Amino acid sequence: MAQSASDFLQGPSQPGGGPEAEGPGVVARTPRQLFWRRFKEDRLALFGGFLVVFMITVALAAPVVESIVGHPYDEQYRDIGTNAFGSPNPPTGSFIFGFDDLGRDILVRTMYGARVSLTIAIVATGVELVIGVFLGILAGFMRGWVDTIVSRFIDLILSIPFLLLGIALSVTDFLGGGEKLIIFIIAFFGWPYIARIVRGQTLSLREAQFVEAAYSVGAPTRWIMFREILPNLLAPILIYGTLIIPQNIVGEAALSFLGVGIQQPTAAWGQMLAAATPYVALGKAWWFMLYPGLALFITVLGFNLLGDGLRDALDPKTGR
Amino acid sequence: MKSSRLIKLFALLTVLMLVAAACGGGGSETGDTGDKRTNEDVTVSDELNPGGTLRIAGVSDVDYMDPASQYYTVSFFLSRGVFRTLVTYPGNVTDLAAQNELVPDLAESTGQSNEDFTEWSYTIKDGVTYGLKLGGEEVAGVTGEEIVCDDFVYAFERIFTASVGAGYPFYYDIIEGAKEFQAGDADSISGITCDGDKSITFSLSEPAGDWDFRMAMPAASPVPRAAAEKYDKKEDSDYDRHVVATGPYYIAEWTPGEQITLERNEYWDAETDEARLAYPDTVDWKLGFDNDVGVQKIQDNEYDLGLDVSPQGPALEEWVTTPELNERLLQEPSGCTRYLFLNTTIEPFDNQAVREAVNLAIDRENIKRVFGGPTTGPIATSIVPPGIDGHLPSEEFNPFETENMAGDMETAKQMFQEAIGAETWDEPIKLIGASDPPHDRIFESVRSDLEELGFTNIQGKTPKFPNQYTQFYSVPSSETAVGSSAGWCKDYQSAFTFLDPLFHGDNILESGNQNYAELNDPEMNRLIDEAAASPLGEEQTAAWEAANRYATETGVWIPWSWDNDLIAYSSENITNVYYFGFHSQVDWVNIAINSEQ
Amino acid sequence: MFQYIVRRLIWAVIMTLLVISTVFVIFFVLPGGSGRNIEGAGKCSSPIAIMMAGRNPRPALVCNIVKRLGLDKPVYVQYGRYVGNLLQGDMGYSYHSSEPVRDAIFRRLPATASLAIGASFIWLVFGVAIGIVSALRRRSFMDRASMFFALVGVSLPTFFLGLVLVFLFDGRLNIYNVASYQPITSDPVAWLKSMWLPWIVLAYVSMAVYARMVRGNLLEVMGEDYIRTARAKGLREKSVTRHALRSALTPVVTMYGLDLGILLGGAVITESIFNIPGIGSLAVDAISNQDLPTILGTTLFAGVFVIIANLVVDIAYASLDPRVRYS
Amino acid sequence: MAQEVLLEVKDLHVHFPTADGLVKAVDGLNFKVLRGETFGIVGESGSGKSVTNLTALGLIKRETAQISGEILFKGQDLLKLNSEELRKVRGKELAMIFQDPFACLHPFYRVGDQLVEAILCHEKMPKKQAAERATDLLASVGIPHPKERFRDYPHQYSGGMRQRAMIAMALVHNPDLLIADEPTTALDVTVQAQIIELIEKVKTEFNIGVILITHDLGVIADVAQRVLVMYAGRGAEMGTIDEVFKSPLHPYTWGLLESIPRVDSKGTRLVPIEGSPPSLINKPAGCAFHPRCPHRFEKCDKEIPAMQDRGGGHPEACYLSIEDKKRIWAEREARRTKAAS
Repeated sequence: MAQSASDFLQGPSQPGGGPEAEGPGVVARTPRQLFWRRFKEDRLALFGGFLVVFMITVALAAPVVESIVGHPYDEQYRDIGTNAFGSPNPPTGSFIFGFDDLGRDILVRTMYGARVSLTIAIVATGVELVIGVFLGILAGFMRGWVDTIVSRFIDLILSIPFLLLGIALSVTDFLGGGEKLIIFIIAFFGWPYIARIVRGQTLSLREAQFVEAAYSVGAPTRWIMFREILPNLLAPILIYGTLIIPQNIVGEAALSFLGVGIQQPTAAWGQMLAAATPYVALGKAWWFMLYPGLALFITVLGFNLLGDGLRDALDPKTGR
Repeated sequence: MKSSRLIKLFALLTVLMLVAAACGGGGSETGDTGDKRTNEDVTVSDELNPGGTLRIAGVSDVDYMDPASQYYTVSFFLSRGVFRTLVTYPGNVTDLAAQNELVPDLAESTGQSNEDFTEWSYTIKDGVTYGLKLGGEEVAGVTGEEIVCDDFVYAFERIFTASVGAGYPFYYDIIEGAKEFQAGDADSISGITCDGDKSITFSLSEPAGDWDFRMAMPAASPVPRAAAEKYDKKEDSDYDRHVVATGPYYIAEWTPGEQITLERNEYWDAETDEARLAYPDTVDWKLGFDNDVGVQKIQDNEYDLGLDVSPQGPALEEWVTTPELNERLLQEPSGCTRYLFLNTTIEPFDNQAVREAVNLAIDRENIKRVFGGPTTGPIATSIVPPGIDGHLPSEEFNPFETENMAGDMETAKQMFQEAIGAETWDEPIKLIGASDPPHDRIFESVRSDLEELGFTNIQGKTPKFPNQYTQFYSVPSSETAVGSSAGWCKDYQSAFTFLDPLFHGDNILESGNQNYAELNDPEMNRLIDEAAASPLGEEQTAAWEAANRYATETGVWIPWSWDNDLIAYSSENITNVYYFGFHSQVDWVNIAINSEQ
Repeated sequence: MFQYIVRRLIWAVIMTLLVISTVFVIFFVLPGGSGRNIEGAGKCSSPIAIMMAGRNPRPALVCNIVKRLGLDKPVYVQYGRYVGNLLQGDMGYSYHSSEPVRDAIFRRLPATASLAIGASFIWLVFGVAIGIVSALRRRSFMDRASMFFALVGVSLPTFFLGLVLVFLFDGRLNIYNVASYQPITSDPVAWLKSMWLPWIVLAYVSMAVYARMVRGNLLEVMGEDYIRTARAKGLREKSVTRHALRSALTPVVTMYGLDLGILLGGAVITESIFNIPGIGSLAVDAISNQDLPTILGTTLFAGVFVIIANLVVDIAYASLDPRVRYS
Repeated sequence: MAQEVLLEVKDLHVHFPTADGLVKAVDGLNFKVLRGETFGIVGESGSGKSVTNLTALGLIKRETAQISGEILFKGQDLLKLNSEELRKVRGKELAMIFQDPFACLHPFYRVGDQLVEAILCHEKMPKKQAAERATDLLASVGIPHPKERFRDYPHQYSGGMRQRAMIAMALVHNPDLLIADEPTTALDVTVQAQIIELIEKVKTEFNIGVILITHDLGVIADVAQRVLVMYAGRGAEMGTIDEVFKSPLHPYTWGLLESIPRVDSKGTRLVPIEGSPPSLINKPAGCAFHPRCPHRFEKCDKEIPAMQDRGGGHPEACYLSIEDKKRIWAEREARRTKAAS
């Protein structure tokens, strides 16, 4: 954990001026160097980064492993996959993660599940960031009726129960259903969080001197918004971007768990967990539930650690 | 926080979970169903002590309380104890064949018919009266009054009144004058005549050897004009909420979708009813259960009987492989066939060779296994299920035989490619299944077989059960090419109830159609009409067998299961539990509650 | 103060209307919405009516239902009729069980309420306690262990945690039964025995969030000048902590109010795993049965709870933090 | 003037171990404060002036900081006291007020209640009586309508008002020594004067000692009797106002004096001190100021110059001979006034 002088004082750091001199000689450092120095020290954040990279490689390596192991993700191994009652068989031989309830290889399906989760989460987060940042800056900067409308719209969406309306939407074939609809649902209910944060930041940035300076120079509002304010929002955008991704991953998994997310035969973690549910209460087929669940947990933990690390490195105000 | 310590801690957590999990037993390999419990293991008695409450766990509610509108096994189940009919199925009879020998109920004896079965007459017993209406109030001029011939006249008039929306009028439109009455050209049905209050005669426009069976259906139960007329006058009759009981129980309380409570009907005289012993005082029927939760409640003896709740998937495996539970699982052929169907009006399924190829390609053994394995009943090889005359056992007739019915993809592919003159079929075809387990897995199994066969553009949809019927299968305009979650159960023991509605060309309707394959084959229609008209006995059976053979060879169906009914009950709480063919359930009116419950 | 509340109430009404419109759009406007007729399947062929016609929907019966429910009328008429009835407290009848929606929801409210209140109590008490202890004893083992516990909590999706615990407690150890929910009125002991696990599952994730937030707030507050002044005054460490808690825990009140409000609308996933007949599972069934009035009823119910929660939280915050007067 | 010695700091060292190394915030400090005297401590930020006083008050966590030397307060070494004994002294005999009035009062409690709490901290008395006492105190520090203002919250007070409330809170138990850490920095000029005047009034009225910490030489010149100039955790020069301001003997003091605008020396050019404050971890060897000192010579970077009177009349820590000191200061003053004309 990055130490700061204030750790020792029972009060705020030395009044009148910045914290006591940093390290060997007061050498000016660019924010990026400062960020990297703090981030490098934060082992938990590095561990998070490692988990995320591991999951991305898992997603990319899915077809490779599929060919090595020789089990296509939707191939039903009917003779060895399920027992006489149709229950999935435990791991044996080259099926190291065991079978699902249709005799398919869980290792390969879990890896393909990573693809679905990561693509949907990252694309949905991207869409959320674009809408959220744009409306956030608009509301924060223009204030007046624009701000009221956007804020009230944000309150509206935040008061609608995400899962209920998500399921209702996914039963229609709006946008042709499938992945596009799932991304729309997650993004539609997600952008208000980022919009609210960006609006808050823009409200405070708006008062900053450099904005007034740009104004006095006669820069058009569009320029101020996107050339002056936006660059200063990179830190919060990066932080909350990384923190929203895990929420979206869980969101997609929740929709699949309730049977309305990604449809078969594409593999998705939530869908696999839902299929494993009947066996769980009877203490059977632990592998069917454990591996997709662990994969989901590892991915979400990775992004959370990464997000926390970024937040501490980028704005160290909050002591760890 | 040293991350190395974190990783150790994290690894420990996973190992802990694996150890706790791994020590459990895996799935059993054999799935043998050696010592299953059937009616032979049941000894019935009619001197058990009455009293107590029968607690039933169910999923779906009745479709209607009005006996005329009902057309659902769950509703027939209820009617057995609430509405009596002229003739009915015997009580306390465990032999399935013997259960088909109808006994008199409200009538003195079973139907007396002329030799060509076009006239049937009955005399109504004395001392059979109406009880309380739904909710427990008395109906002036009805409750306590004797059942008379006019009540049956009105009952059949109702069946042909639009506002009532009868469930199966096609069984009774052969009564003379019925069609005219339905069309409004006559103000009564000429074919039904009363001779005084107690004797009634039906004259039919065509012979019907199985008329008594049709009289044993709930729609044929008497309905007093005084109780129902004012409701039937409405645009959409709601007599449904005010039905008057004639059986040993009346409907004390009904919260749709949640709860039905039946109480003893004092106006019912046990002497006049040889089919129903009615041991319990009340029946507490809880609806809306999730299937697995219901099964768990029965396993824990919190509930006594599972109506449309039965062990499936992993729970079935547990019940069958655990001796104490296996003893409480009644298994009998249900007279139902589950099948895939191919719509003959949609290319390429209009081509007989393509249909035959699909019959060979589908892995019925895997569908059966995913459905729950051999316990759920044998793999079907033809249309008519066992227990119904016209049935052809697999050893005798199996036109699309493959090694343990797991499909023969090579020959199927060859036939398919010859038939369509191409490597694959790239046009889109609609495959409609259902989402509730195990139907979702059946859907996936069928989809992968069809893809392997050569269909490259399958558009799949899995609506929630039973929407696949109402929104797709029975709506021709939905252009459902292949249906993977279809099933049909006999109404009564004759093959007519199978082949006529499902294979006869005349029965293809614009909506509410049951002939999903929309097969309109003149030879098929001729065979069905001929069998229907043939007299009961050897001749009729041979005719139905021929029709069954022909229907199977058309390949429009890929039957994959002759279902066993799996009735889970609490042997600790109830006895005298035997399988009752007519309802594909147990005969609840003759169940007794153990005293120490 | 009164003027502020009136403004908030007016806004609540507008929000309710907007929520209704969203559901109507999904049902009647979007392609594939089940309020609309199936393309090319004739006049009265809306899936809702077909479904209600039971096992063999004859055209006459289906059209009859379409007329009775007014499904053939233009959308805005149906919208007007629904809102009109709503004003008199009538939420319409369920298409699936033709029972008043209001009764169905209130019958299931105790289950959702017991789940929501029980779980929120646990995560509030434990979350805040862990947050405080780990903030006061920073860098101690307790701090690192609880923060790891919190990190895992934030990253564990409820349904995976639920499945693992059900597997261990019900599947293997048989000390919990997933099918054992009993309302508190009928059998409090069985109720408790059926609720402790769903409480833990639902509470664990939020407990982690609260612990991290309280810890962060407390650390930040401990660094404030007025805490140093309190020490300089010669206050005992106990009362100095009390000072810090007073300002660190205020945001927790608002967060708790909002979370509880959202939860009272039904915890869809936990209710489905533990078979608790709450509003959440009622809503999910309603959606798969395309039961429009019940969907509207449950969504509105959830939305109203959130709006009420917002209002209560704002008022509570104003009374807790003197700087925030009713602007 | 044989006044009583209130506070005596002997060879005080306060070091903080950090990931980057040992921060030697206070590195051998010695000074005395007498009753009835305003003792000024001056220095750039990061010179250790606040840490010294916070250590005295026990506001530095002893477990993590390395503290050595003695801080005698009325003969008693505060460093030897355990935290409970120290707590009894804090706020009662030794009080402190801080720089940023906006953040010094608890936002959620009424000002009056915070005062009452300070009273009840060391004296047992019924709440009503404490409330009256608090109201009188508010009046004594010049807050109008004290009864109403008693019930107000801090955000309803202006900056100056709040600083007055802080002073009232410090005087609750008529402490013997009041430490004022940059009391006026956050206030605008007009209010500054009032606060300084109030501190003076309080000092004479209660006959207490005052330590005034600031980087504003102007304030020191007006109010303080004696002053200590600090640099990089050590004393550079100490003496009466006249000695230090009229005949400064340390190059750092010269630089300080030259970098502040003087009302009386109109038109003089300001000469900033080159370079920036040294790192407290790897301090320059010998005299810490030598890298920035234009007059350094080979001796300066060897040993740390002790703080002693080298003939200039008051103690300072610079190896230059007394003659050189006087000569160089005279030249710099001449050059400065000539450049301005």
